[in-house]
Amino acid sequence: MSLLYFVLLPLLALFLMPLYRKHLHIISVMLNLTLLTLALTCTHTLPMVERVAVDLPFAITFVLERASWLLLTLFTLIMSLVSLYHLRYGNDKALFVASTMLGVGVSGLILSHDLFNIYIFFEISSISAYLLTALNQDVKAYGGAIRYMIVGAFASLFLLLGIMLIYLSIGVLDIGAIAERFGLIEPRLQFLILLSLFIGFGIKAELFGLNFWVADIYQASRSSVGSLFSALLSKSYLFVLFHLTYLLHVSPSQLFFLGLIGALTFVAAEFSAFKSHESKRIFAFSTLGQIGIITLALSYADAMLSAAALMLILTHAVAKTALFLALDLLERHFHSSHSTIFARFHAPFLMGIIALAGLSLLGIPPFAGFVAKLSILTGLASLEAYGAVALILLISLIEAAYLFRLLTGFRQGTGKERLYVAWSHKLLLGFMVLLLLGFGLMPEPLLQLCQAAAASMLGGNHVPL
Amino acid sequence: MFHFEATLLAHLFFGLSLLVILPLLRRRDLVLHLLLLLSLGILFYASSLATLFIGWEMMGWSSYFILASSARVATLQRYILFNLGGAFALLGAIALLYGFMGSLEYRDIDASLLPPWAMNAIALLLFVAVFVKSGIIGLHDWVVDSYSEATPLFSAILSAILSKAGIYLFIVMFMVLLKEGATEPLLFEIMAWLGVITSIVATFKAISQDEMRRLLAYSSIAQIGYIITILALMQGFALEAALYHTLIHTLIKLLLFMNIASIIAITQKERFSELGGMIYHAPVLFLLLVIGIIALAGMPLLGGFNSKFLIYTALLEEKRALLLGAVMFSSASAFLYCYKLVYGIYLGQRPQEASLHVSPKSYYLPQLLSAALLVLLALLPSLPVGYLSVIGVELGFAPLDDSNLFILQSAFGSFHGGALMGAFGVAFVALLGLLQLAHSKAKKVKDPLDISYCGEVPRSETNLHFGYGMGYELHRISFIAPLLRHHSRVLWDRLSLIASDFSALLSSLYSLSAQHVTLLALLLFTLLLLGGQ
Amino acid sequence: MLLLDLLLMLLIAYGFGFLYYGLYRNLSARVHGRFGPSLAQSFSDSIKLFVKEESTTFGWMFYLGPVIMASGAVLNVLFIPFLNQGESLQGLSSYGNLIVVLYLMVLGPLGNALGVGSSGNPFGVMGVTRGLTRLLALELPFYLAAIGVMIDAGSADFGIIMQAQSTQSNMFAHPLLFAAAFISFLGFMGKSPFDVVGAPQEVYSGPATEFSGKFLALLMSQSAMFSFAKLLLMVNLFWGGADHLGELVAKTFVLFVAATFIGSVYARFSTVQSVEFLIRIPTLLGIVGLALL
Amino acid sequence: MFDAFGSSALLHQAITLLCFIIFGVALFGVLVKKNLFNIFLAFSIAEAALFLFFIGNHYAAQLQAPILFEGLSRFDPAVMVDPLPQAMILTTIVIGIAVLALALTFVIRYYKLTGHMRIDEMDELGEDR
Repeated sequence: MSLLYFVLLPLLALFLMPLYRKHLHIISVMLNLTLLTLALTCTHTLPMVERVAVDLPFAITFVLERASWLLLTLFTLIMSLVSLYHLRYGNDKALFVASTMLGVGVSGLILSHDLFNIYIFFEISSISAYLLTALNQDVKAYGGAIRYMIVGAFASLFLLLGIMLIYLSIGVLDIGAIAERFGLIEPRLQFLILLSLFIGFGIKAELFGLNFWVADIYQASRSSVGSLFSALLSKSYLFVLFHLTYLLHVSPSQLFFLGLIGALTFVAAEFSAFKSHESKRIFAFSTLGQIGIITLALSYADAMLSAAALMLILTHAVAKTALFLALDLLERHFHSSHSTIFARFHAPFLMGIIALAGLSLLGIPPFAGFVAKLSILTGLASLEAYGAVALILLISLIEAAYLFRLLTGFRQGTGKERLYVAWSHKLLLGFMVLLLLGFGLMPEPLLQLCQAAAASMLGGNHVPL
Repeated sequence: MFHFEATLLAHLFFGLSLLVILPLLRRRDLVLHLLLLLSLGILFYASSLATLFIGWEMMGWSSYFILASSARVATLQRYILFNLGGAFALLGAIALLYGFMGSLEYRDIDASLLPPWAMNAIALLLFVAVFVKSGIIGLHDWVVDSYSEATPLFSAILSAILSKAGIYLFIVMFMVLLKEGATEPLLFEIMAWLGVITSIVATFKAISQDEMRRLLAYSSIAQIGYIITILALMQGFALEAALYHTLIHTLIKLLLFMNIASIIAITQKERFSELGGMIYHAPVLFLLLVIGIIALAGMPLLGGFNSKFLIYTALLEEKRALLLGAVMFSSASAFLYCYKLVYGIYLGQRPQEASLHVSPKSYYLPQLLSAALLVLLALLPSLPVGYLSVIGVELGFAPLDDSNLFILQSAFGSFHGGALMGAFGVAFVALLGLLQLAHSKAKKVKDPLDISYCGEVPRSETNLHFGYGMGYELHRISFIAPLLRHHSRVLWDRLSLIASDFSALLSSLYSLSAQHVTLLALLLFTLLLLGGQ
Repeated sequence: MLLLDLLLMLLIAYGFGFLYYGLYRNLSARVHGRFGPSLAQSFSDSIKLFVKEESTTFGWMFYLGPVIMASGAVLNVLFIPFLNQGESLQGLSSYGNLIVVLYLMVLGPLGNALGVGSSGNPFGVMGVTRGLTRLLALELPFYLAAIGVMIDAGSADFGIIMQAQSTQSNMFAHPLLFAAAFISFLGFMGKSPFDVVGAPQEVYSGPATEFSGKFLALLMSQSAMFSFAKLLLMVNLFWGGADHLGELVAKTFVLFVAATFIGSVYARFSTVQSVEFLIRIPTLLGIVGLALL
Repeated sequence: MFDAFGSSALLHQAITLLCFIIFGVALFGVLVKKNLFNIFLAFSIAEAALFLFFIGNHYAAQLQAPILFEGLSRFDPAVMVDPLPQAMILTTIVIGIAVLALALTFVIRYYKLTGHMRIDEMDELGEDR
């Protein structure tokens, strides 16, 4: 079992495209399910280290520990769900290429233990994200993709600058080695490096001050793509950002700054969504809000809170995917994603799915989102961060206001169209909601996984060279 | 200690109300109603704060979705936001408690470990949760609209059952879990006065309503105001009084809302101004409503007096004279809306045009059941006392004496329900007999318009039902008018306006062009570089 | 024995009620410089009305209204003890208490209001509405005074309340409370300045509008008994009750004359005025009285 | 050619200064230019400036190019320049070209659909669109 499979198998599938160009949707499902299975089989062999070395400086190191395993499993799961969702819509070459590449990119990002490799996977995932944005091939799509590229190119400039400065000052790129020697760098340069990395990852991880592009991009892309962005892309960058943060032992004041940024992200996003009438933008803002909470929680570098944040990443990813896929169904039917479409259809199952996933997103019991939120709140309270508790609770009300405004449409209005939802889609969406309900009612196993992951993330998993 | 949850309130709410109403429901909402039932179960049988909260929130959202089929969007927004606001306050309190206890299980909570500031903060947060759910004045906006816009049957559930959740929460948190906590007594003092002020203001508001269910909604707020006041005493006998009143109020509101549901089904009308004179079309409903309002007014001869009596004597025992005066004032003012309710619907002249339908027979069952229980409780006022005392005893309070079921005992006196009923019955029958046996014969008028009308004869188009506007003159009384003129809604609307302005400002950031976004990022970089050194 | 006692109480209340009614009409006439009717005028009126050939009714609720009202008055008489000691003339007071009586006092009027409402006459309801609106304010000072008395005695039981006054009656021990209660009492007795409810100059006849014949007779009789019950209540609460029947008559008479004289010289308040007055002056007295307790 | 600088430190400082001037100019272009093509071109310049900065700072006048031939059979830091930056930059250039190509494709498609390629006229996204 090699970690390289997570990168090589998708790439192989891409190279062999000409062989099965008519069955890409099926191949995509098979590929993602295979990767999910592979990820699940890794459970008992953690942590895993994989080194492909020509000579020492040229080594490519992949590491899979508890935290990255959790995310990898999540990513492959979401990829599988999304590809299963697209099964009904037949062959789509552009989607296959872009999404498979995105899978490579995000898996590589969390597996890489080498800053330059991280940069490469950063770029791969970015390029595939640009492609995904442009998938609809209309003015909105291209406009969005161009915006995205401008911001993305800017981000990669700063990431590159940071990496270059690190190599110039200590001559290593392996994360473990950097962690050991980072203290040797002159403090001012240290700060510059951290700042460059922060700008680079922060833009992609959609943190406040750097995230003003996000709503437009979600609006420009398909709803089903939105699920990938929100569940995979931003989370992988966020993970790398905090992985580095913990490894480089940043100062408490810098952690505090990150927490502040997280809180700002949360507040700004929830308030922005309050007036929005474009459902994709609303979901984008809600994603930003959750990222804000996750950032806030992770910034405390506390085992319990980090576990809670990981839990939130998981539950949010599943809930958001369900919501975006359901929205995709609506968008395909109405050719619009304005929030009024929620009042224009009648499909009890779909409405139920949207309502329940929305409740989980809001952190309302008995869904898994509640467990995550409760853990975050109790974690914050046990660190005596009562201000943060109050903030999260207060601003969650704003979140509730706009989410429930969407849901209200279900029981209101007249002249609704009956919307046909295929049984396969029902099965898929139902599975996601069951997942949320199941982990909401029996959160213990998932919480334990998250705790183990948080411990490994905070423990600073140096890989001996 | 903790099988408390499984006793009175659970039995009461499950056994009595929901099961009576459930068979009546439209099929498509059945799942949601079952969820609501389930959430109550979770709430009552919880053994940890997390489970309690799950029940609390499920109750909120399942009722929201039931409500959503009939209410306006603004009402729904208000409903869910107030409810979630309360729920999040509860969540804040739970998080705070966890910060000190490290566990959410009931058995692990020891409030004596809490420093005073934390205990007070928790108490305040819990107050918010309790007050929102109970519709304490200022936080009551959601109650009235949702009661009046729900389907008639769901109004009954909302008022009879869900409105009591706040009381349950208070008892569980303050009297069971946080009993040892060093809560500032001033907080309870404020709570007591808030409760009674709520009941006074709500009573006046109720009197000036023109819609039946809005009147009853304000009445519910007022009744729960008493319960809040009495609970704030934090005494065993007060707890029993509060629980007794909860029981009575549940019965009354079930009866009244079902009665009104019947009327709405018959006439398709909601306002007093469009109703009137129903007594001779629906005499049984009239009698049931009369039983309801007499109990609601707290008069002897029906169960409503029992709990009022316990409340008053509890306040007397604590020597809270002014508080008691205010409660009695509010209670006396309630006569006005009680009469308005019965007059506006059943008495006076019947408006011309209306066509009548038939009320579903199934609506009668809960009404008859409640009415029968109210009469039974009047006869045997101590019947539920033993049951109520169980809770108090579990919490370490002395039980009330219920050796004679006819007599309701309290430290400030007692009364004999049977004697009251008997005396009234004998007097009533004797006087009725006297009247019947009189030489004089009663002659029924042929035309209902044959009334003394300043020497004139009113015509059919003359508006003779203007009595429905009773209570309007309260607007002319200097110290009541401001209460009726001002609405806390203005405050909340302004708050939401501020939020949406802020929202517009922030969301404009998210529509910036890519260049501006990069410029901002660069600025952030520069600022941090210069400032962060 | 008890039954005999009860009948005696009713008889006393009935007799003295009509006697006082006649006296009231006489006394107020003298104050106004008129002669007034004979003492028995009201009583003979009621008998005359009762034996009339026909009385109009609007339906069964209209019929029951006066019956409920009269039952309420009877209950009031039975649940207030006439004497502060001994076994006789105690009625059913041991089965009730002050709070019960305070609420029983509203029961009758409510039953009557139902009857009035069912007649469909808007003026009747106007009177009822005025009465209820005035009641808001009327009860408040009385309740405050009653609360003071109950807290002072430590019980709501009439016997204990009267016993507690054996050294000094509440009238002198708590003059402010008494003043508050007395002003309310004027209203309860339907005296000026609080008599807007049934005033013919204001409302076309008020709550009694449609009642005629035997119904009106029943209403008159219960009104007489009810007035006596109210006097009784005041005597018991603030004047230590009565040791024997003679004392009872004397005390109620004094109270009655005072109320009549005051009522005869005051102009009438409108509904709004009476509510505002009652909430300001007597309520304030009551609150101060409670604070001094 | 750079022998005139004598020591590497001076050379590196000069290169750093020059590169950041170019970088600044490029960023200026990114932020100010309205034509989409110019903007992406500016990004390329900025990248190039970074490449120069990185490679230039690893250049040492006395050392050889890290190419294995004529007796050089292994990487020896004492003899040759650190080879890693060069490998990195090569990779980065490839990525940069790929991104640029993609960007220009999008710009062309966008131009075909809307008839303009000015960033200040892009208004297809936002509330109520």
